[in-house]
Amino acid sequence: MEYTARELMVVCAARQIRDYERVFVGMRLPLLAFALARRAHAPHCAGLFESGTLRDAPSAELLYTMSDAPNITDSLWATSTLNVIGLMASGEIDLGFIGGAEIDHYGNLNTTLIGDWEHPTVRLPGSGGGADIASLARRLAIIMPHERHRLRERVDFVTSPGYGYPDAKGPAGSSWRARQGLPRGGPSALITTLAVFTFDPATGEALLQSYHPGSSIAEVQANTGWPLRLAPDCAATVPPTAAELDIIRASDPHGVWTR
Amino acid sequence: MEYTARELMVVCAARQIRDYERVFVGMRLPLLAFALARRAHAPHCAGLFESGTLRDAPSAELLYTMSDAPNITDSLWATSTLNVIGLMASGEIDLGFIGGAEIDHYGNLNTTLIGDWEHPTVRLPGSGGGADIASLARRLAIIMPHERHRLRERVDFVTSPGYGYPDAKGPAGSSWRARQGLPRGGPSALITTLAVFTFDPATGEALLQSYHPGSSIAEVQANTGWPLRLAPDCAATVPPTAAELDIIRASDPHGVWTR
Amino acid sequence: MQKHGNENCMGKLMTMSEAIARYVSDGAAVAIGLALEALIPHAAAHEMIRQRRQNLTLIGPISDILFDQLIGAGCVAKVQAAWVGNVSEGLGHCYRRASERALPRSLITEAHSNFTIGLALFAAAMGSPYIPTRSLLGSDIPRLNPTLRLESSPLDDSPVLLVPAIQPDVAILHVQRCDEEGNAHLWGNTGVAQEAMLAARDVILITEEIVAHQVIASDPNRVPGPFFKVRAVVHEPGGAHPAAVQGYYNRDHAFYHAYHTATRTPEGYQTWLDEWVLGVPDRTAYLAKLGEERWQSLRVTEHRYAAAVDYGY
Amino acid sequence: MQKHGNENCMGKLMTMSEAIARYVSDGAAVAIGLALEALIPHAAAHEMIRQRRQNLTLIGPISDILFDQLIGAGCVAKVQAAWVGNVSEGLGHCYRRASERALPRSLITEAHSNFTIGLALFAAAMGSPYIPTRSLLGSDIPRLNPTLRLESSPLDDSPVLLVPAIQPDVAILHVQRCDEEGNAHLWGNTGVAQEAMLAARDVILITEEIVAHQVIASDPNRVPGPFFKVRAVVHEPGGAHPAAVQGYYNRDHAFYHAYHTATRTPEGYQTWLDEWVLGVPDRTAYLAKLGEERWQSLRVTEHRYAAAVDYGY
Repeated sequence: MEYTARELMVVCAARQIRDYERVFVGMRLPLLAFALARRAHAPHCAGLFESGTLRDAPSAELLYTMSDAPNITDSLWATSTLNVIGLMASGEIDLGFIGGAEIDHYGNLNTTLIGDWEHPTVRLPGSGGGADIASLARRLAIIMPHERHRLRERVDFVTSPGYGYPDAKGPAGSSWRARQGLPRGGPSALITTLAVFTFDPATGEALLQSYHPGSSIAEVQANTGWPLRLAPDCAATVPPTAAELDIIRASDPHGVWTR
Repeated sequence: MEYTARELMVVCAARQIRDYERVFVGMRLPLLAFALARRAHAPHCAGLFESGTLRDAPSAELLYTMSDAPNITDSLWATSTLNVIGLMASGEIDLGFIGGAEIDHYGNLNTTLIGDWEHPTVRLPGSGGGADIASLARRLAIIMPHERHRLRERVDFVTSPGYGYPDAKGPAGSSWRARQGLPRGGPSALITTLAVFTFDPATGEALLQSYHPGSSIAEVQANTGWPLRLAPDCAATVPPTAAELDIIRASDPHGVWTR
Repeated sequence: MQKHGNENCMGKLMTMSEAIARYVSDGAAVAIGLALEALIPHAAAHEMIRQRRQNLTLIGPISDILFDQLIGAGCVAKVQAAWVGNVSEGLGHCYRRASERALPRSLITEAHSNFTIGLALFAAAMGSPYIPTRSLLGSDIPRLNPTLRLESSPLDDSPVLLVPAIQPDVAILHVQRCDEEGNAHLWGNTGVAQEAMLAARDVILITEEIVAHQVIASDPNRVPGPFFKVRAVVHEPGGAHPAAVQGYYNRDHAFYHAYHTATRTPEGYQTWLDEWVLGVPDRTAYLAKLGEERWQSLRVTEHRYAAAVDYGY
Repeated sequence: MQKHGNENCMGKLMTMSEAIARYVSDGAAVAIGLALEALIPHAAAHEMIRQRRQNLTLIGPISDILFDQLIGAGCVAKVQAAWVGNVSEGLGHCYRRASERALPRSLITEAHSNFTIGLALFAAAMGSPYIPTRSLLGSDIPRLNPTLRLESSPLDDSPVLLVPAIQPDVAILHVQRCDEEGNAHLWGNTGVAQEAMLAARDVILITEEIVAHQVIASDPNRVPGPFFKVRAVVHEPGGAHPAAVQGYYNRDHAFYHAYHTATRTPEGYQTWLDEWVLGVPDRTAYLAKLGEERWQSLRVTEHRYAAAVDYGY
């Protein structure tokens, strides 16, 4: 059965969502993943948006931004940005999705600048709510195109903290987050156009969990800026089912985000 | 013309309100004072309530508490307690009214306890929003029955800071408030059943500004727990006008608060 | 691990007796009476008394006789409050007896102002350890309440009062209407109700009406907080009496006066408690005892409807 | 001494041109674009460009091309923001040119997250010097933004990030409706709009409709803040285009795409600016240029009205 890389990424993202979870939903692919999870294996999950919205069902129309009018219509809470991010700060949010321009071996994300801090070669838009989600959600899932210049040994700027870096006080990983004073969390999955990575909280390192059908460990390595470490059960990514693809295509009939 | 001591107190309180001012209104007499000021000399003043309400006109019915339903009906803002007290904290409120069980020579108010802190002889209800109003409003007006045991040289407990006390670092008054870190404010008037006091911000001392018709400096002194200091222009309190009394009696037709 | 909605698969709709039994345990920190003099969950407090809860910590700004009743019944070890008494009458006799003479038991008061209790709940709602304020500087309140900390601002060394976060075990809110999942509409004065709902670990909603999900979803700006924090929904019309519920009924001022008069002595309080709390099994019996005529006299007669709002696209 | 309503005896209702001329001066700190992608006061930004404002500080969470336009026009010296770009398209070309090559002028970015910019405005609204948070610990953002302070909590020595209060000189809010005194109704997503209104010294309201005082007073829970902070009321239907206004019109996604494509080069930006901003005297002319057919295609067709609410007594 035919499907696009982005459709597979939506499926992989949806698999991160467990039933009854509260999910901080971003735009584009994660939003479709929320719709898929709701209609497939997680019918009781709830979606939150930093614009100030809580939904128990995807909006009636495809969204270009989280503040689009259809996303407020029939929502279950329309409130302030502080109130919804505050829920995450107080530990109420299970999973958050974010993207980024660059990610490194330890799941640290950069959406601020490329190059020198004082004289960047590229100025990126910035954190938005990304750094908050990376700091405060119980689990973090990252979605990115898989390109060697994006998956780097070390990012130029840590906008959204992952598992940090080894330092004089100890290793990267959950212990680094604790040293910084972060209350919880850390990346649990990196979903790309070629593969899915999980992370080892003890060392903070990304582990290749699965490579997408048609790709290979060698191709993933060729497009990744750090020497791969494989998860013990590393294997090919389970492809989408026909039912999953039907739901995705119903949510994005013109393929705005998935083609 | 006949009037009660409380009716005169309402008039004295109303005279504290200038046109266009934002006033933190308490219950009972200050609420009637707000109604009087709106209808008399301050038609553009606005009233705020720590329950979370802004009004440009008194409620249609007499209130027993600020959260009574008629006080929300036709109000201009119904919000959180934090938002309205926050306005005062950020310097937006000109005048606040409070009462108290005890007040002293320097305008410090006690609504917490009488006697020993650990074993009080009387436990009073506490601050409510009083300590916030005394801390944060630009001007403070205090309304109390005039009894010698209530107007004391020094209160047992400072719930709502007035002008403090002289200490090693300097005198009472505005300078004491600045030493504490209070952003502004301090008592500008104490209105009792017998008299009106103003305050000297340089020393923090209460000054007898006027004694009510029928009373006298001697009677005020006999009922005041500190040696009186007179304002240069100390005189008899200007009595209510017939128009003022008509407005008060229209607001409290059964004399619930004024008899 | 946090609680999930799936604990509530069986449904959140339950009786007051079930809700208090399940979600208010002995020793719990309970935020209640959060919209100042309105929307006070008196029916919930009466059920706590009937179930003989012990060693509660009560959290709220100005509890208008609800705290006084629970204190008089011996349910309370500590209050974190700005004011405890009877707003239209003055002092709370039970609060006085407990504070002055440890009757029926000793009571700790952690004194706040309305602003600091709101900031403490907001801090918890934001996951912040504390919020600094300039209020109460120079007041003795921070000297009586050791949780409030006088410090210097790291920004300019000026004095600040640090108000630590307060996270209630449970917040009990009275609302006008909600659905069976705990999606609610709250209007009128809200006091610190939203801050408490967002700060608390568990939430119990007491509601005048149960409405369809779609009614709530038609106006998401009226919702105080997320359904997934709500553990129990109790349909209890009249559950706030003698407090007011905007659009439903007015405050019963005479009831507060009668309570003030009746509770001057411990014996008088016990008689009042026997009559209005221990002597009635639930709120339905309470309202029957109050009498149809009196109840009807409190109902809203001057209806004022909000202008239309379109959430369309 | 604070400003009073009496400065506005002459009335707050004025044209956009008057409002910007009076209340947005060169060098002002302006909070604008506060409800994230909705209710963005684009018409106000265009008037600031036409009046050639200089050295502005722009404050807001994610400005969705409004900041990019003002930066490209050379009006801006500093941004205090979580995100600057084009939400549905990606990067903001003018922001890149200013940050990377000081074109048309240099730009300082004080980087925030959506949470910290909200906390900074809330702190000002509460009169608090700062609010501590655990967000952004371990991020490089505090190292790029010197106003954010890493400290230890005096309560337990744990790391905290102190977010200092931000008080805008003026906050510009787009609302659905308000009266001539500045009593407004705002609904849908509010982002940080209320916090900014309460934090700012002055407030300008841009409104889709002017309504009777009584319409606003019928629903006081919908009011974002007090009328007495409002200095100017501008009746500007369509003033948020291409952003959405809940219940009035939807987001014009194609317009954002066209802006993204057109502004890749400085010359392209200038052409776009001449066509859509400098070449039109006001929003009426702008909407005429947009065309009736396109404008109508954005209007709300699926109406969804809020359930009735009674504020009676």
